Amino acid sequence: MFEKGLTNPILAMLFVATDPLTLAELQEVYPKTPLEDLTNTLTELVSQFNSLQAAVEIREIGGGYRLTTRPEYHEDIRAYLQTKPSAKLSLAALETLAVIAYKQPVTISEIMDIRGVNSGSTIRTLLEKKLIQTRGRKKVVGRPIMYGTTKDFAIHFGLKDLSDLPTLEELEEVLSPAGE
Amino acid sequence: MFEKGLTNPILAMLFVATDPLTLAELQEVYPKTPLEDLTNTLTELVSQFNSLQAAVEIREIGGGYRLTTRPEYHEDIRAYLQTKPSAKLSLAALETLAVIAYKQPVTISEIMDIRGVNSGSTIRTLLEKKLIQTRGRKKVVGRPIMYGTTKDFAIHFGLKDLSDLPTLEELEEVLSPAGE
Amino acid sequence: MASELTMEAGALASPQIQNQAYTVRLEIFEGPLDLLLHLIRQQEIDIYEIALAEIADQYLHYLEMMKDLNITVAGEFLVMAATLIHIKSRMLLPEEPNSEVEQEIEEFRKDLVQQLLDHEKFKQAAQMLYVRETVELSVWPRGENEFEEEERELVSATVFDLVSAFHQMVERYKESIVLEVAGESVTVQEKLEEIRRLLSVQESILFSFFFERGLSHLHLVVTFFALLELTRLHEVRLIQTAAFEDIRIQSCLKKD
Repeated sequence: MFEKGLTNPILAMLFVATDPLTLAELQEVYPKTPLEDLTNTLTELVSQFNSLQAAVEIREIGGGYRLTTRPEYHEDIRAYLQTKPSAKLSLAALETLAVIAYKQPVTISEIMDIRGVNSGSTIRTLLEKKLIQTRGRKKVVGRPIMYGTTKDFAIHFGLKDLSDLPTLEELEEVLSPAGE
Repeated sequence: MFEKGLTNPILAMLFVATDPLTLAELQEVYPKTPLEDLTNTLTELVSQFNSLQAAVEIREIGGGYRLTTRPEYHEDIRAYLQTKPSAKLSLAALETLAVIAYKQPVTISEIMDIRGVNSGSTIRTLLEKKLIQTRGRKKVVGRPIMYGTTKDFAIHFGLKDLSDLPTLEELEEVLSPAGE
Repeated sequence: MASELTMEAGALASPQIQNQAYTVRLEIFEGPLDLLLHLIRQQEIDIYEIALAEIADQYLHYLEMMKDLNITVAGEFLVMAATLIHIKSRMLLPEEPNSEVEQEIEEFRKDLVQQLLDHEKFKQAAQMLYVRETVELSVWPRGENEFEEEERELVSATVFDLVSAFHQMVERYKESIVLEVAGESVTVQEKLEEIRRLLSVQESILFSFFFERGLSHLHLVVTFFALLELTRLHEVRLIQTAAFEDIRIQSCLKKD
């Protein structure tokens, strides 16, 4: 039902667009097609597509057209997005974790020495995600807390145990940009 | 036509998902619905949606389901997004990847035996692109790191899962007698 | 799929005369096995039927050719060459049925045939992946939406990311010591104003911009705190689309 003329190509563009798709943009992609034809195709596409009563609809918004889910499915979408494991780490978290993994047990100030930035809030995040744990106190002035990685850390990165962690030397040939 | 039961909610999730949507995720979102019902709904949705012959289709890929545009619209999309053709993998990368895909988990020196050349920098590229990952260590002298493919590998090459790869014997039949 | 290189050269086998210079087409081989396979295909013989002495000669001749052209021959090619020369020298010894020498040659032959067969299989697999990739690159997933925007600034991490992050930090740490300059002072407030000024004339700044200017360690730390403060005030957003990519500092204040 969408195979007539530019209907499907425009639908494809709506699908990949990050901002509302405007007629001006369409005219740029198809400079030889009269604007009127583009307008008609678009209007027809909107009415055809929306008559499907699918979870997704084309809406006119911000001077253009956009594919969005219909509001009634927000709860399902939210539930789905919550199932996505929080496997994602910010770069700061990753760096802090790397220092802890390789230098454990290690104190916050030692981490800061290596990273060059304060890592306090990152430490909290990593503790919350149970990727690191406290590992006693260092026997120096102030007796600062030391941190190390957890079993969850090994699971998260698919390591059987810490000895599975590649050493820097080992990955040298992979990491150094020398090439073949 | 999508308003029956969970059809539209699942379509909404497919639309917002960045990774292929899996049955396990659906089961998490709807813990009370029998898995069989979810499977049936999903199968029906795929067949209904794809029968529309729209520019967008649902494909089984990387162990789940994903909405993507159909290949025939990529020129229109590229013109709209004004993107250049994406960089393809080098021949060295493809060969290394082929060895890893079929022999995984496999060590760098095993890869080198088959390819006849050092693959260190190629391994790095593949790791960066998240097409391969480390897979523990081999229980031989030196405990070398082993590598295997990732879910992104399946997605990049449009495979449902690893079993979707043709066997090496199958490839031989298709490719070897006639040549190019 | 094999990439080919056309080059001008002084003199060579099967050259075509063209404006008094010889044009030679040389395929680029990934490694010794690739070259051997090519030589076998040229003769249109079955891999099982290869004549070791002949193939060794051709292989060595090809390496000579590369040397003449001043093409650097990778170590792997030389290792194979040495092996082939060794086998050839063994073959020149007087024949003695079932001798150790004969067994050694037969063993080598069997190994080489197996290696070549394996190699060819994986080349076919690579070809198959190439075709699949070409198809896949013409389908598009959906563009980013509001739900994903927050996620996009994060990266999902693997062991490799972890090691690389550490590696980069170590490198950074080494360099930062050199950058230290004594007796200078800069405040977070000053840096904050500087970043605001920059963002009033351009939409975004790359994080690396501050590094490229060769600022001291102190400046970098202060810059970092200024950025954190601006982020907290919702004046800027820090965007990193993938691990190890440069961080883009984007103004959140609408200018129009």
